[in-house]
Amino acid sequence: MPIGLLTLLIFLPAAGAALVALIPREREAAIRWTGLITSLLTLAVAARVFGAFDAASGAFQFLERAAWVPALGMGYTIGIDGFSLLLVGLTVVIFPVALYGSWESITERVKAFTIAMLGLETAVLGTFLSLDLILFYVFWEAVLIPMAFLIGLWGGPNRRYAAIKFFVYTMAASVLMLVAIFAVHAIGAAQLGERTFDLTRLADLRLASVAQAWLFAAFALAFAVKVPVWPLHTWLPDAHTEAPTAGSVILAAVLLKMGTYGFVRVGPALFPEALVASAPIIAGLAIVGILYGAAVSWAQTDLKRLIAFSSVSHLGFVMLGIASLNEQGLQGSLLQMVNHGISTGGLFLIVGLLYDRTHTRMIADYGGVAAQMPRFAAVFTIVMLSSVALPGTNGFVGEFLILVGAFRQSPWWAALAVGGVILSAVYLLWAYQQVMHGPLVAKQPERLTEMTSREVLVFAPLVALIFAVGVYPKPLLDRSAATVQAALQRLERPAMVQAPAAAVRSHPDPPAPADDVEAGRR
Amino acid sequence: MVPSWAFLALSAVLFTVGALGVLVRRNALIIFMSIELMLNSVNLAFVAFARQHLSIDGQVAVFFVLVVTAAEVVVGLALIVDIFRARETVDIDDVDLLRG
Amino acid sequence: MEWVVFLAAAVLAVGGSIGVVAARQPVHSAVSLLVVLVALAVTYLVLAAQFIAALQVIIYAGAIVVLFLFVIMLLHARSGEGLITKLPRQSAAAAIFAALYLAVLLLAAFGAAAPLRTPPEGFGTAQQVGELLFVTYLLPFQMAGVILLIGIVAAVVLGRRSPPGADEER
Amino acid sequence: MDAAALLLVWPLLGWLINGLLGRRLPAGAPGVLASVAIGASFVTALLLLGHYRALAPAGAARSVPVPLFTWFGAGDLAVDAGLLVDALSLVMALVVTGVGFLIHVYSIGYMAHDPHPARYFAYLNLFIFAMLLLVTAGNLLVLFVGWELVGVCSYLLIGFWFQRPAAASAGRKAFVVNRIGDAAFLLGLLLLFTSLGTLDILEVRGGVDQLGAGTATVAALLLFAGATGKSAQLPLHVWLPDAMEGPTPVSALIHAATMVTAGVFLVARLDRLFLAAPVALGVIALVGALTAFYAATVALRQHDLKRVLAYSTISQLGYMFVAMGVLAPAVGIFHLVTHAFFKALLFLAAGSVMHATHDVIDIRRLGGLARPLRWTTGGFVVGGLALAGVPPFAGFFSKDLILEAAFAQGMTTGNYVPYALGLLTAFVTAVYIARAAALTFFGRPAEPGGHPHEAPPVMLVPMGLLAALSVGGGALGAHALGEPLLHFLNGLLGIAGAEAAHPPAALLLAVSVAVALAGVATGWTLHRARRDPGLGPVGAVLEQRWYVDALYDRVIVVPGHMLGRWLAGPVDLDVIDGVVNGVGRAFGALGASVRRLQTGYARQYALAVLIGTVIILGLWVLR
Amino acid sequence: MIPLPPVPLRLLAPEIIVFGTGLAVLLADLWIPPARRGLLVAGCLIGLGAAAAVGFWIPDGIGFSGMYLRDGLTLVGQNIAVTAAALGVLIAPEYLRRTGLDRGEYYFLVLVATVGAMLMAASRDLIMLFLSLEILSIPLYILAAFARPNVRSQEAGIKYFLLGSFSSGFFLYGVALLYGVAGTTRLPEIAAAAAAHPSVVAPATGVGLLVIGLGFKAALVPFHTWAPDVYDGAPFPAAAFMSVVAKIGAFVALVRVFPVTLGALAGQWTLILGVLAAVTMIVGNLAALVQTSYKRLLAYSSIAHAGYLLVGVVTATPAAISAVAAYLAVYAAMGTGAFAVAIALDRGGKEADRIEDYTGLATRSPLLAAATGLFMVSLAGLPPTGGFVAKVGIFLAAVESGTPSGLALALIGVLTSVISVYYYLRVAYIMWAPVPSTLTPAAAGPNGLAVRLHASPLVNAALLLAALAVVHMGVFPARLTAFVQQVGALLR
Repeated sequence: MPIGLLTLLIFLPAAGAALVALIPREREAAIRWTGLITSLLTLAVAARVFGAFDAASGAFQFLERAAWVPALGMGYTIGIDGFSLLLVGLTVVIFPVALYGSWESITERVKAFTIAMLGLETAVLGTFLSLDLILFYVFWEAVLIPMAFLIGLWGGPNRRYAAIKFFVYTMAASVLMLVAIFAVHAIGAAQLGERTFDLTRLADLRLASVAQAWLFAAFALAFAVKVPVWPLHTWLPDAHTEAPTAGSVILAAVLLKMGTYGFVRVGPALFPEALVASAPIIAGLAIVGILYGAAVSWAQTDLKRLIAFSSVSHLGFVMLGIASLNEQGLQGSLLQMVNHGISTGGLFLIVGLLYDRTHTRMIADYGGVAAQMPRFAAVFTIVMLSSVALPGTNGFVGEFLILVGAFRQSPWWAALAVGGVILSAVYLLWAYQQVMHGPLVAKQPERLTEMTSREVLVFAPLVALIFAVGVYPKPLLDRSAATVQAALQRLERPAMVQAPAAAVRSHPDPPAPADDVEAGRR
Repeated sequence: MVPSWAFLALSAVLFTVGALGVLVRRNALIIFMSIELMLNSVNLAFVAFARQHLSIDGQVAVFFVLVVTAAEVVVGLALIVDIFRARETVDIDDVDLLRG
Repeated sequence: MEWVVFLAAAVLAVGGSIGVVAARQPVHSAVSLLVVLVALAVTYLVLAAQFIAALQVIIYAGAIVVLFLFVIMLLHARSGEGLITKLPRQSAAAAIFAALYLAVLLLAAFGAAAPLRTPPEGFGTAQQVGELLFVTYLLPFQMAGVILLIGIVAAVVLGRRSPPGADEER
Repeated sequence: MDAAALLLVWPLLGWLINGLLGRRLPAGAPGVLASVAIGASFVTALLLLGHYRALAPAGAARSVPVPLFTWFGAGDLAVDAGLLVDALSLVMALVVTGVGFLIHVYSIGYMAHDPHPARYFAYLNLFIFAMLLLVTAGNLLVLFVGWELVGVCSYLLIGFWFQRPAAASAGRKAFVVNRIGDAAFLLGLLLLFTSLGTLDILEVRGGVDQLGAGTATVAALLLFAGATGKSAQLPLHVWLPDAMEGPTPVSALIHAATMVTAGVFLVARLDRLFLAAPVALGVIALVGALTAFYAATVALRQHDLKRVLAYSTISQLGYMFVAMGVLAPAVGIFHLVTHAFFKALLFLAAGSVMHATHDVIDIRRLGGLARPLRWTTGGFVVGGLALAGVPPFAGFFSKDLILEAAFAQGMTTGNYVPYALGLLTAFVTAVYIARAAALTFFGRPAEPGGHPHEAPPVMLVPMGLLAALSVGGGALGAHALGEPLLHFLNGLLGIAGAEAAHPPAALLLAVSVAVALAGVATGWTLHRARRDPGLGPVGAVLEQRWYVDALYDRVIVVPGHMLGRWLAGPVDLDVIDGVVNGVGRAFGALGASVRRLQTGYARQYALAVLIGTVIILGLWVLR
Repeated sequence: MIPLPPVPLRLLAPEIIVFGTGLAVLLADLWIPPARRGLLVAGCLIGLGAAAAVGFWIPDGIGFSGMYLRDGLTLVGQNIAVTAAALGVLIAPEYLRRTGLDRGEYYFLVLVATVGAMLMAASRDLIMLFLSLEILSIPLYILAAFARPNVRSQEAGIKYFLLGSFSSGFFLYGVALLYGVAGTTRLPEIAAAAAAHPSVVAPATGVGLLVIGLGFKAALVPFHTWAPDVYDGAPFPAAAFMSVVAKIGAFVALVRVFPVTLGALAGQWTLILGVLAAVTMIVGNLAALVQTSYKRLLAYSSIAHAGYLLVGVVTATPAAISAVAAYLAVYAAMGTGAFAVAIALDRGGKEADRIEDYTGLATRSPLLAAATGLFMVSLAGLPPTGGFVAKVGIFLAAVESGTPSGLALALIGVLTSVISVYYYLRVAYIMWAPVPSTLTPAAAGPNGLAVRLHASPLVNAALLLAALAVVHMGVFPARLTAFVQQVGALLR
């Protein structure tokens, strides 16, 4: 069987990790380059997928199906649609950046680090591309291990606590999802007469309202912890604070998106009724998160913690968009997932860059850095303004779409959420001023050297994306539009008997008889 | 004829007394003898049931219990002797290095 | 008549068992155990299990108890129990739960009991038992042999003189 | 008309070149480059004006959309990035590029000794770009982009000397306070979009009739709230005085002539919407009048020359809003234009003073500068007279028209409050500007020594041109000349309604002149020869800006930060995370207690077996 | 003359091969010089391999007066046991040589215990089951005490022995009661008779006492108390072997007795086993949470795993008991593997039984650390390892059974798995964690004693095999899940 493009995409980093494992650990340069080149190759494969993606279709594309564990009904089913495409794109961009950005900050156990990062990339891509629920869960959990190690081994002084908290907290929530997956499977076996975890098949299920409520609650809990939705967020500041720069970047940029992705991937497909019913709750928590995260950010003394709480706030927007359950809200959420990845990833890289020089994350230890590092100041300004969602940068369009979506559901949602728009300026500008402006504070100012050309290269793609997405987000929005519409269509008719074939269409060219049977069932 | 419940009751009592011995005594040898008591009460039950069903299988079972008991006695007494040689005690409560 | 024999044996057995459990000296326990074993052999006779009764006396009383006594002598027959128990509440709890357990066991025993019928000729004879043992129970019989072999190996392993210096704590 | 985009391209190019290559350019190049870019924009604007006048004969209202590209869309929302060329946008573009050009040129001199000219001019060009985007946007969301971008430029330029904590804080304050207004603006846009399904300005203007009265009022008020942020009206005015921490040309350009007028522009841009919301109009007039009066009184007792001017700006913006509120948007725009001239002039003169005195700007420490700084003094006096509304200076014409419109509105509605406050403010205005001029330029120097020197020509020439405009700018709205600007702007609504009341124009004119002259006279008399009466307790209140800033600090900023710390500490760490860690600890404790059961005593283990047995069997028996 | 009964020896072939190998090893040990003891290991492996292979060739059937049953469960259970034994043999020599315990009896006892487990898988009769249990148990008692006169090993032996005999008494009483109820000890007939018996208490008590006997072997709470102490005191390879093989024997028997044979009495044992499963999962994981000894950690972990396995037994659907078998296979690999790591180390000549002894292992032996990490991940039930697939099988079946209790057990199972993640990953973490400056593991461990690494090709082979198995069963579990289907087929 020829290897499909998506399979290649998922396992290319893993293959790179295997290659790295063969390199003696003393040859750090070779290890680093292998890692970087692997991630760039992955980017190239993803670019190919991005180019060949048919934006007009809301169905899964590049579908691959193979038997995996037939006895238990698990299959290797992967595919890509508008939801996954954007996040895959984000992932493959962020990983090379994070790897290259760690060139000098990770000097110990480079080999293990590179293997962990590449393994993580495979797991993340797998999560975004799996259509089989167990496969999805496998990748979902597999993400935890390398990430926990990234935090626990290359992290700050309190890394062990943070790594364990991250792992146990998120896993505690995910295992309930696993049980819910089993339940969906069981109901599927009873209703469809077919033992399967295939999301595209299970989408034909007609779950009772009560079942939907409970099962969705289990799924939602897993996703909400990952996002994290207030008040399930407390693992995040610790994880972010202790993680090495690359870990924080990946965590913020990609891992948190797994939660939001989960909502849009599973919610409309399996639990349309429950999703609609719980939208006000999700929105309420999202709004609390927006305001709470922002307010708490303002009170932080540690830069990384501040950015971590800003993530809580920003992801509140994403969740609000999802809870809006309309085209603008969902589109905005998807775009904002990408945007948050770029902006917050960038912010963590910025803190990392400072930390590399001064070995402190405390805001009070900084001041007047801008005068020492003007080029860095420019980058910081741009990234910060992108995080503030300044028009012209990437953050704005997403945030606006989300607000439009929210406003349509209830003007009050938008009115409250707008408070976050204000507060994000309050705390980010405050932090920026404390660090960059005023008289020089650093104990060893000579360490505050201007960005190296490598560091410029690290930030270049992010800055370019900040402006590109800000000025012309259409290519992204166009590619997710059809998928969003298809998902919303499912919500409109909770009685899912005649689900639109296009939306849940699973195989492009199934053998004719089977197709007839399935068409009949649909 | 003595009804079978009488034998069974006797067996139950003996088993319980044996079990009690295991729980309250500290001398490993006495504990071990209490275990023998328990096994013997089982034998009584087997024999009583064999009589009740008029099937010999119960009596054959006693034979096997006997064999197992014999082997266990070898193992158990060897262990107790060995421990005594090392610690100069057969108080089972003194054997408490491993805990937690 | 049977009742008398049974009751006598039962009293002896229960008394002996209490002796096993309550005796200060292991030797007394062993002797009490012997009493129990013999008393049980008597009940086996009442239950038409002549062969088993014989085995009981020969193997249990003759071999096993002797082995116990041998070891008791070897270990200087000391009680081996310190004066102060480390588990003060153990006995009380044991008594309570043993009583409860006995209650359940008695219930079960009465439940399982059924009226007795007169045994056929030759019931419980050595021939009958042996026939069953070598025909129906052929495989278990072989397994019993394996168990005895294990016992021998155990004696070898556990009785071997330790290599010098090996008896310190790891 | 498609060339309208060029208007934006020049400053954008200037920004890119200065921003990316600035540090490699020769020392003087950034300023020249930036000025040329804005000059080119100005010329483009002039050409556009000509073109537009050819397209639209005098008196005809016409809007020419210039579509560029589809920015983004989702569902029924489609945002087209496009421009809108009409009288209003042309006037604004001309003011922005014209005044902007002069100030760029002035900056070459003013910033000659600054180590980072490239950064400065890059920001300035970016600002012009953003401002042009704001005034020419064809879509409200694009307008909002410009709106926010000018805010960022303002932030960057106020904090240009970021090593000074005051400057950095001022920049941040400006941005944050503006954000509050922007949030309201954004909500207004959301309401408009959800009600009308579009954000295209022409479509919104055309669709106002479909809005219910309530929706229109709410939308109008939200947008006006946005305007109060950008245009520093009560209650969001607090950032503007602090913004004076930035380089003075920036204060002139951004915080006097152009950006702060964006709020006024916004109301004019959506005149139809506001017209459909009479309640909102009343609010606007009232807020404008109150702001005008409040800021003027505060300006009476400020000692930093630039702060006096800043409060003056706030006050004058109040006038413009009064004009908007009393259905005279064209007049408001007229005042916007004249104000741009004379306030820019005043600021540049103040900058010249700083240039001469090495950044001493406290008028109590100045005095007697008239002799060494002849040209600067002249410029300041001209600007001051224009501000005071003394005929025939430009400010007189525009301010008088506003008061007239306010009076006319009073005749229709019976509400003369805006007019009365406006008149009172006119007096106070004359007083404070006379005070500022008297203390700064006349009398003997407060601190002898130092040799103030006049600014170089590159600074004086722009001042001269602005002085000329401050003198002659009134012609644009002079009745005798047929009010050419108002005529040109007649696409704006409201004028007809105001004129219908037929106010006693001549009488009002006389009163205005009398008040202005009286004010100047009072101010001069009180502060002649460097006297500065404190005005007693009232003066103290005024000096403390009516304690508004202190109030905000105590009621909003400090409690807000405390709330944040409370949430971060007791709530987040102790309660929410406490529960999480508590669960972890509970499991640890449970584990430890389970572990303690493993005592090491075999007898106890046997007891456990027995207990387990009894429980298991008991379960059955009891069942 | 007594007519000669049919003796279908071919049914017994695997057991005979393994036992024969054991005898051969025992005898060969007498004249093989100590230097060439490797031959013993080779012999064991050949014998075990042959037994496993032969198993596939023997058709199913019943023999020996209906006492011996060869079916899918027998084949699967025996082959898992044989595999576990092979791993157990592989990891032993290095340790035994190091501690001066290298004697042929060790291998004999391992092989005989394996025979016991194999016979448990084939028992169709309670007497035979009892004898099999003893054939499994008695060698394990001796193995626990194998390092005598080491007092810890002795203590392990005596505790295991006394408690084991004690619980044997209960088991036997259960057998007697069921015999009393049914008049026979053949399992299928007992099922029929017990269901029809007028008294509920008698058969129920009998069944309950069987649970206790088997539960003791399987180390179900509250019959688990011996396990931590015994594993702790027993020599490492013995602990590894007994933790695995006892579990295999006990669970194959539990499956055989309860779901397969006494399915008709499900009402009598479902609740009990369900409660036991829940308590076992909870207690095992909680206690493991606070351990500092690697051995005790694994002991409690093995208790916890018994809880998960029991969920499958309780669920008693075809999918569930298949999953139990699959779980046992995975556990044989990961359980032995986790113990085997410790064999490659020692601290100052003694067992490296503290978790902290593994500090910085990754820098000294990355592969060893990687293998350990893998086993920990698998034990924690995380993908992409066999441990995950095994847990999915069990809990999926529990949820699919559609009963509230199944759902509840699955929930308890996954949540306690989360607890287990904490202690497993602590071990994995410590191997990669930066070494505190006060402590250089290469030079001196805690106590100032050096933690040394012993490279042994056999241990490495065992680790490699176990690791490959764990990964293979995690990534491509199709073959395993297909193989164990024949267990589930017994219920259909």
